[in-house]
Amino acid sequence: MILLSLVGVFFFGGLLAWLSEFVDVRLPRWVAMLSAVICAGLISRLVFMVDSGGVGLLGWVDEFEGSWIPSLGIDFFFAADGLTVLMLALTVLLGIVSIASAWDEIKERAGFFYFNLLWTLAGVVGVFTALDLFLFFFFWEVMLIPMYFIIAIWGHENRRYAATKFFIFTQVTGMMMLVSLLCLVYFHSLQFGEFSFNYNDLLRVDLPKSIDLWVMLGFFAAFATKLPSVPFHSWLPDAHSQAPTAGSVLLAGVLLKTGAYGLIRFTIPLFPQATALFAPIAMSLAVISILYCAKVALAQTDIKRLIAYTSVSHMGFVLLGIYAWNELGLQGAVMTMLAHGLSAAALFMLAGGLQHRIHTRDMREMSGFWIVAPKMAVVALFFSVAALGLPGLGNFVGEFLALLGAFSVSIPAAVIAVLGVIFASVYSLWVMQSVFQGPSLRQEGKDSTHEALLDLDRRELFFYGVMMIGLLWMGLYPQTFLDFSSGVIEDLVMSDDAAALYAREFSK
Amino acid sequence: MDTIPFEHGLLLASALFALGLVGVTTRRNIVFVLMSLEIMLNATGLVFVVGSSKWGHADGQIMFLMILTLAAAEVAVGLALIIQLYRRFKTVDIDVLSQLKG
Amino acid sequence: MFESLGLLPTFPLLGFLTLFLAGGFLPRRMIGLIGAGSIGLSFLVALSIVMPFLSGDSEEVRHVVYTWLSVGNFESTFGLYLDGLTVVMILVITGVGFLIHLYSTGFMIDDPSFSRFFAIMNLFVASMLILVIADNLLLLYLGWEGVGLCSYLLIGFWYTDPENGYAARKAFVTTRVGDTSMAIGLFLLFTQLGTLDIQSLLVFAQDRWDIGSGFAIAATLLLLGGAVGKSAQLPLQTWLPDAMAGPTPISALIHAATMVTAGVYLIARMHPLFELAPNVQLLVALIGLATLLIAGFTAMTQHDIKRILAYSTISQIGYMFLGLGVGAWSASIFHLMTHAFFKALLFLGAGTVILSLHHEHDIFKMGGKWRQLPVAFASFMIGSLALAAFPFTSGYFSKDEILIGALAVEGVGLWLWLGGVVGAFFTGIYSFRLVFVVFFGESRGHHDEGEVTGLAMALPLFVLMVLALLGGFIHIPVDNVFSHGAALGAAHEEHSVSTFMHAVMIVVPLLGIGVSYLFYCAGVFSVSSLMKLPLAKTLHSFWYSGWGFDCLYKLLFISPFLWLSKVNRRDVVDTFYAGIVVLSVFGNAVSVRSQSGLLRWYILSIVIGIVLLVSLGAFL
Amino acid sequence: MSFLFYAGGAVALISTLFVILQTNVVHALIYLVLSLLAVAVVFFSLGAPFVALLEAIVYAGAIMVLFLFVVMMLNLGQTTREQEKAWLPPRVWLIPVVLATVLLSGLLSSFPANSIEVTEVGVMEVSGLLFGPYVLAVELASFLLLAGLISAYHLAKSR
Repeated sequence: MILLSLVGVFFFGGLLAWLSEFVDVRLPRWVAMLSAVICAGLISRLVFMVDSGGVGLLGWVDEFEGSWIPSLGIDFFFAADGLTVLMLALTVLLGIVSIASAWDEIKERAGFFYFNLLWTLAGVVGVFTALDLFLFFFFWEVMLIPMYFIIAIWGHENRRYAATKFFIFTQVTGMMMLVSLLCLVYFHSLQFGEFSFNYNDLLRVDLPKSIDLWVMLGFFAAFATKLPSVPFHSWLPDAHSQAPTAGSVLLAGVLLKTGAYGLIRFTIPLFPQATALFAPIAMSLAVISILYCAKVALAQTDIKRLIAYTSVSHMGFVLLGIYAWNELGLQGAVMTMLAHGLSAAALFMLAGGLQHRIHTRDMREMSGFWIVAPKMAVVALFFSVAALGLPGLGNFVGEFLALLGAFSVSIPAAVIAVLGVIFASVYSLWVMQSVFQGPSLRQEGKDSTHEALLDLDRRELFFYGVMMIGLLWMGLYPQTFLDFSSGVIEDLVMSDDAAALYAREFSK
Repeated sequence: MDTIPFEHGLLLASALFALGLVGVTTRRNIVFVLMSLEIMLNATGLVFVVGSSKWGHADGQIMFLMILTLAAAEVAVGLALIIQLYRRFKTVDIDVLSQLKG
Repeated sequence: MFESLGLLPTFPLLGFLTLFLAGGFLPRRMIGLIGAGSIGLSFLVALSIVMPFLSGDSEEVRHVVYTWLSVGNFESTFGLYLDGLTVVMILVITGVGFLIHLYSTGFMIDDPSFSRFFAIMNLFVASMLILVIADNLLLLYLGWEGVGLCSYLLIGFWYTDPENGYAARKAFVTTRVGDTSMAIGLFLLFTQLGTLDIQSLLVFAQDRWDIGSGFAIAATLLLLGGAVGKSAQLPLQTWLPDAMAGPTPISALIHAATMVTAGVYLIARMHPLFELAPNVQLLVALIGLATLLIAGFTAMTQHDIKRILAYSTISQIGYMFLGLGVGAWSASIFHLMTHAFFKALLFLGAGTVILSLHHEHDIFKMGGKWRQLPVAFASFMIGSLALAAFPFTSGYFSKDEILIGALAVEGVGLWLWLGGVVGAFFTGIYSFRLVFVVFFGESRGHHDEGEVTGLAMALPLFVLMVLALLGGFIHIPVDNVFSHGAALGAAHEEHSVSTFMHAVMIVVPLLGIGVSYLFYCAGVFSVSSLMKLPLAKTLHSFWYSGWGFDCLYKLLFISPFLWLSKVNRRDVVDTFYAGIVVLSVFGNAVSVRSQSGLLRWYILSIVIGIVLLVSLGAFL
Repeated sequence: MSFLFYAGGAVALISTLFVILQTNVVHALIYLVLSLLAVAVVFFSLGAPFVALLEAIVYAGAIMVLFLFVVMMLNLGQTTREQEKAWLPPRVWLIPVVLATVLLSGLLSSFPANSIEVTEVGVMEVSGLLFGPYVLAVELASFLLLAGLISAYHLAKSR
């Protein structure tokens, strides 16, 4: 029931936020915040339910099943296990953060903005919890459309282009997934005599070898686009650089993770054989993502674009860890997702904060902000070094485990991917240098626009502080988080003959 | 009662239909176009009647009646349109009436 | 008692947190107190741990604070480990660290970012302590990267100058290259041996791998990569001279006494592994030798007082690597300790000089300062004597041990020894060149300034002077750690070292000092007349540029990399999708033209469609 | 009866050809009426007297008269004839004729060779079906006519 009410709170909260605009313009943000906080409360209940056991591939912590279209085997089937709970917690935390980041920034049509924000969150929660694949697909689309509006209405100068690009990329690959999904259901009806979209049922489907790979690729395309991985990544820099801060935070922090979640939950368990065949290609894609996007990031002058490319680079580690398909790799992928969710969200908030203050994202026009805004500089430094994978912070744990997992299946992949860490240090420090260090333009009297640069206020400091503590926690005592997903991942790795297949595949 | 080859009936209908088609595609005068359309409709009606007498059923004739009704309605609306267009553009040239293009 | 091992890094960490969160609100005196005091407390803790350790039977101690990471069969703890090697390291870090912190309270007092300085310094000491007391490689890696970060932050401490930022990034990225190699080494060790716990790892390795096995060679090479990066050895040495952009106490603490010796510590810590790969061990020796010679030559040509010291640091760490490579483990660690004493002394002395002369770095603008700057003179005199291995100073004992260890190696041993001796000759030249140019002869500027000194700055100098002079008589408790290696070395020592060689090792540095005297003090020879020879001039500029490594790397890595990132700024993948867009826009333009509004055209196209369909049905 | 069929068919084809070749609208209309009447004869020869009559009355009578009225209203005189000639150079015939020939040959090749035993299907059978199973279609047809009526009135109304 909790899962359904989570989705419900976001759905109705969104509607209420929209309506409340007509009462008072400042009301929607309070409504939005309230719904997010209620959801946080609901999730904390889920967290305790995980603690009391019941974590496993098919042993859900909490589930809800209701009939929808029985003749086609479509149900309202929501379920959560440890992995889901982690993702939900990240979603709600970043939801609150994004609402906070929009607090002063969004003045125009605020009601509709928070409506879209909450519906995006509802979609994401749905994606993380739906285990009826039709329902999953529904939420996959629900997540997309409000995000389109957020970018297209409240974005920056080139917003239409970015929003449309985002929409088309996600939509086209989403359709590919739909085709694959229907194919899967069709084969289920051939083999078991009835239609079913239920995850548990579809797990048993045995696809003919000739089409197995193609059906899997449909799912992979959708998830790899969301993740994103080279060569499906090019929507992301545009979407990120044009989206308002809250949009960037949600995109980087949460939406990208739905892709990785989809790979872990659906692609690999549903198509173990095809995945085993495909894994070398996926790992190569991951390695290319890591290096290529790190390289492209270096050449950017738009700070948000730069961070967007680094996101792609970091999500490459997630892909690498997932396709290593062992416990280390998967745990690494999950940790990277969580840590990157926080660090990238914070970096986008910082970039958004800078843009809000000085009205540019061009790093060539920034310099020496440390003197003017020391708190901001320290916060930026923290998240930059988190992004470059400093041990003791969450990103390191994730990347280390993912690489360690990858190393045990493919040494070349891991060794080349590690080079990405060097690039990460180059671009992270480059950002620090060009924005916060160097001579202060204000002191030299060259520039008057930077007069307006104010340091972080208390509200901002609070939210950055929360995220910093989160990253430190993940870096210094990651066991808290690893324990949540360990049961699920153990079962995933054990349950399939995939592991054996992998070993054979890679021994060639 | 004697026999008529089935295909001859169909041939007649097809030939009429093809003639109507030629008319529709060549003429620029909208009245001729409408007339050619009538020829084509009539040809299809003929096919139904041929079929009806082939199998000795009345259903084909019913279909012809339906086509007849359709033709009547179509002609009424079509002619009304022609009148209106002529009033507006003072021409019956369909090539002039190309405001529909995007 | 040994549970307090965890307290060691705790105090500096608390100091860091206090200064980080409240630094802006505290008065300077308080900041200095917290900053230096936390290290002092840590030193006391270290003493309290070491005393029972030394008085007891010197057994290793382990203390697991908590499990850090446990996934599947991978487990890494926040586990602390104490043995003789660690004891030396923690005493050096906290002891020398405390002295340098104390010195900094005087040195940095006028800096606007006083609290930031101490916050990062404390964080550095905490990381460094974690590095040396870690019981597993992952935790060691945490400390390893932590010190790298602090080094970055402190080199770029005066961030308004982009040059400093560049130097800081260069240092971080260069060492990161080494760190990455080390990380791969960690992966390899874990996948092969199933653990990262250092002690069990070493036992497993000795059990499972033969001497000279491929895995051992690969693993040691990768670890060596990390060590070379951190310790500024060939080929990753270029960052250290630039790192002198930071405040001078940083150079003393991080870039002379502690962090740069982390590579030496790592190899010494993993020495059983290196013994399994004799070829790699020889490579370590060769790297050390090459580095010490190259850096020695370069140091002779530099003008900047701190860069001379930086190259001398590289050179001295080269000696340590040489020692490690020849299996003289304890000699290397001994040299690490004495080097920490005399090099910290030299740097702090240089700090006094620089501060007194209003941030003057060029030694040729000083001259005859011994009267003006007596304390600095004394520190330089003593430090340089130790550095040049003047008999019975601390440096003499440690360097001697290393060179004797080199002789013990069969085959190339004599050549290694010879190289080391030549290096010692140049050490004598460049160290006293510095002393003679700065403190003797004519004054070439800055006539009026007096020495800036206070108790906080003078006291550490005096303590370090004593240590640099007498540090050679300290016996370091590492025999248990390197027991079998030491036994081997002792066996060789008996027959291979003759009195003649001892004499050579004493005389050669003195010769170097003498040559330096003739050139720079007595004026018997003159550099400028030497420079008239074209060969000498070319050599000089070649050495001055640090043997062209910077240019080489710029040509090989940096320029191609920059070019590569420039060439694809717009992300070539996107052009593919842009191509699709162009194609569909073109298709749109074409199909729009077909929508002419001409009714007959529409009819005709419908007819064509019908005809096609019918003929398909009829003829196929 | 087969004579009637072939004679009617020939007349229908020839007069239809004249319809599409004519340049004078009124002449064309007369040929069309002739064509329709010929088709009515064909219907009769096929044993469908009821639809033959309807063809003559409704099609050739009512609908064509409607055409005639409209043509008269438009008052397309001599200028229009000249224009028609100008609009119909020989080349415009080429593509339609080719297409129509292809279509015709396509249709021809698919005809089954079969013969019709002509039996009369009279008014009784037709109306029996019309008011039996097809009553809904009749209702729909009446709706269609009503709609046609209203829209024709609306469209032709002068503003």
